[in-house]
Amino acid sequence: MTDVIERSDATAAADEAVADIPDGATVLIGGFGSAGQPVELIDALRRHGAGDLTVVNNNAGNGDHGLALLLREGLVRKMICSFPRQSDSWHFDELYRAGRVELEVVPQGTLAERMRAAGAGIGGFYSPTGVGTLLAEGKEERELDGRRFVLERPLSGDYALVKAHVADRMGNLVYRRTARNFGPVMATAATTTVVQVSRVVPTGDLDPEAVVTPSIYVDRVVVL
Amino acid sequence: MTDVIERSDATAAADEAVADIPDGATVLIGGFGSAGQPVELIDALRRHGAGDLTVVNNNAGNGDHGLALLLREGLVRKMICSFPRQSDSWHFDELYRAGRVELEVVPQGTLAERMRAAGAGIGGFYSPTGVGTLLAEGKEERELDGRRFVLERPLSGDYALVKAHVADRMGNLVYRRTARNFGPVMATAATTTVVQVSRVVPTGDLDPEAVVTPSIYVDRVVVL
Amino acid sequence: MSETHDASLTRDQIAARIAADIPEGAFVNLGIGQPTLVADHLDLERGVVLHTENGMLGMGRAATGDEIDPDLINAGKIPVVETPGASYFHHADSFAMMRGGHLDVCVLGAFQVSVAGDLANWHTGAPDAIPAVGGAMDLAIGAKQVFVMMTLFDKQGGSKLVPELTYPATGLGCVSRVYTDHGTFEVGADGPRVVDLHGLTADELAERTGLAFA
Amino acid sequence: MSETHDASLTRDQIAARIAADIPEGAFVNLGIGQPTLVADHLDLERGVVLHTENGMLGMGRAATGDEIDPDLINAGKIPVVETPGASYFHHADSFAMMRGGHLDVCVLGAFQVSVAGDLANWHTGAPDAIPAVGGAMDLAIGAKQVFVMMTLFDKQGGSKLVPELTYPATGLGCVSRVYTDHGTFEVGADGPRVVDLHGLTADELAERTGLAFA
Repeated sequence: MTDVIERSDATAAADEAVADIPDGATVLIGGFGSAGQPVELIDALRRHGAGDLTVVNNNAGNGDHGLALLLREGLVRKMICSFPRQSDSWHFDELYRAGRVELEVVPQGTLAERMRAAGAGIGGFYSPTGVGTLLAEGKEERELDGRRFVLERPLSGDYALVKAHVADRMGNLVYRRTARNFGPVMATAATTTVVQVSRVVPTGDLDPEAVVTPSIYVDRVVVL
Repeated sequence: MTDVIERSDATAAADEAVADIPDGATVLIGGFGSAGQPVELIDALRRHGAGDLTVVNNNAGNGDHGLALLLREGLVRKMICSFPRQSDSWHFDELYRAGRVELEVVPQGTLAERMRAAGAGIGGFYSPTGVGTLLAEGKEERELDGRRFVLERPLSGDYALVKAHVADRMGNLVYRRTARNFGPVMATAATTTVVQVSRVVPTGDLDPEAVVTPSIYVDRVVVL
Repeated sequence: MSETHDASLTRDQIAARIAADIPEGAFVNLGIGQPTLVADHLDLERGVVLHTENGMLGMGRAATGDEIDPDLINAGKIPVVETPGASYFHHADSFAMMRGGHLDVCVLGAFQVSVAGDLANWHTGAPDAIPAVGGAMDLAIGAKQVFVMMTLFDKQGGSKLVPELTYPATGLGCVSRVYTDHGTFEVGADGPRVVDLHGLTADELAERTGLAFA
Repeated sequence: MSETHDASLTRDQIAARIAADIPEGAFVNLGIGQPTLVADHLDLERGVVLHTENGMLGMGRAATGDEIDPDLINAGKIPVVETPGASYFHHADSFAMMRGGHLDVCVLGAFQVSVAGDLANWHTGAPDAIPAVGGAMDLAIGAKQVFVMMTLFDKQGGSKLVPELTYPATGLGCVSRVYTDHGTFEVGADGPRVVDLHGLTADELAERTGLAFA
């Protein structure tokens, strides 16, 4: 069942939505660049102050906001991402060079598919991506029907922080354009999925044919 | 690029849509019971007369129409399905008991996931479904993180015959209610995907957020 | 620990008994056949959401008259209606939901259940039977809790709750509770435990099933 | 078999050269950076459909002014517009489309390409570099044809078309054609073949690259 958190004070609502995330949690954070990044939830997580986090996101923070600040505060023990190095990833870069954050680089499609596997109850899958490269080192390699594959394992989270566009009161979600990106996959792969939306509509107002994330994957919705 | 086949004679249009399916082809046929079953395309395939087919469908024909008639005509060498035995699957039952059709029974979710894997370039995946049962016999079994899994392999088709609701001229598709079922997955898993729809609308008329099968997966659309 | 009631339960009473154990807000799959009777006893207003394997959450009751839409059916291919907040998805997504352990409860029929929670419900083992599994194996291993609804005894009076399966398995160690006309039983690693009995004493139960219950 | 032209090509001319080889109706991914210039030379009216890894088919040109929508960006995080017939999907579906071999053509930049078609474009191998791969490995192995767009020589004059990679690989045997300022080359199992040359004779090519071309 989905809790809908509504308060006149949006900051308090965001704080409530992430208040039970413990130290050491693995947190899947949606977004590709700033599109779909749940900045207000990330800020709430930073205020909450849970540390020793493993964070999964496509990038490793940009500029001086959102995930970049979570990193700067020293709350992240490990980043799992496809593309940490960017022109404005200075907080991550500094921590990484100082040996103060671990990094697991995963090809972007493998990152998405590993989370999809976690959500779908798949124990592992053979991917052709990365075969023969540094990123396949240490992974089981196998030839199937004449093609080389590496074994990839599911990647699940204790929490997912996702930004969607509109939710209904049951927790069904629709997204906006390319802000959809990792959100629907992460929602399936976490024990507890927390979603920030622009608007909550009455149950029945979303077109059942157009729902992208069914309510079963959504634990908390907060309007921010 | 998607061909849109429109003729005043719907039978001729259906015939044209399947005219190049050769003997020995593997044909993925959508539908769960009659919902989403592309009956007119199946009838065209029967008239076309290609034989020695491997057919993938959830069932093995019902009553005296569609897939059941394709079977009765002796055009199917092998059925791959999850649930052949039904109260009205008499044509299949008779052929099977006479040893005139091969049968591969696959758990329904594994059937869907094997086609999804084929469409997604996955070489194989470990599934917990069927572990310790007759349907896991001969399959590689493996323990991962303390749970037992069997290795399942991708299942692709030379052709997919799918029923959708509306297409645009580029081949983007939407479906109707539970008639969606296997269609979107089969469309990704076949070399050539042929889709029957109720209506074709101008490109741009479908909501880009609500497209279920993007045009890249659709080779032919026929209005039936 | 167990209650004993005088009369055995009707099929409808078993369905009501199961419905009472399904928590508010649960996501539930009722398979096909008998277990679908449970729906009649669930208050869908209370927030229980029904899943059907053929690609829908928020399935409602059987459709009647003008409501019947051949594109809107349940896993048993019976026309149903849509409830507010429903959503549709394709088969790979539907079974990902099942296999991924997202459903809270699944209710299935059975030929046999073992005391360890092994389930047999897809194949009688008869050599001339045409095998057909459907979504049974996916449901058996996928839900957080698998409930079985069946009669305790077969037509010959043999117990369907057994020390070990003699029919081909659908899934191993997957059943948590068995609801029957004569009682409700927990099965699994800790062996069988009686939750309640109906029209049968504990002694009669032990004698007719040949099992030792906790 | 090859044509020789007097002058080397500008970056824009290389982009036009690539665009001319993309067939009508093709589904194309242009990666990030330089290859995105190819879009300026594609007639999207002719039915070429652009894919962007972050979940869209039917991507249009860069957005300007009021068109800019932070929720509608390309893989390089630049705001773009939507074309008629566009569709959106999530990341797992987007990369399934790539990994599954559904894209006709993908155009990527490169540090090096080997004569066997191995690609290096994600890592210089410098020990202090922070590794970052993004979607490069998925694109390298996923499209039916992978085109590389690069200068033939690096700033020190060394050939970027090499007998064997010295930089870490992105994918093995995946590149089919290399488009450079000095010529177009086929690579792969049959070794390198010259398609056309620009501002360089065949002899100069052989001398400066140290490679034997068919």
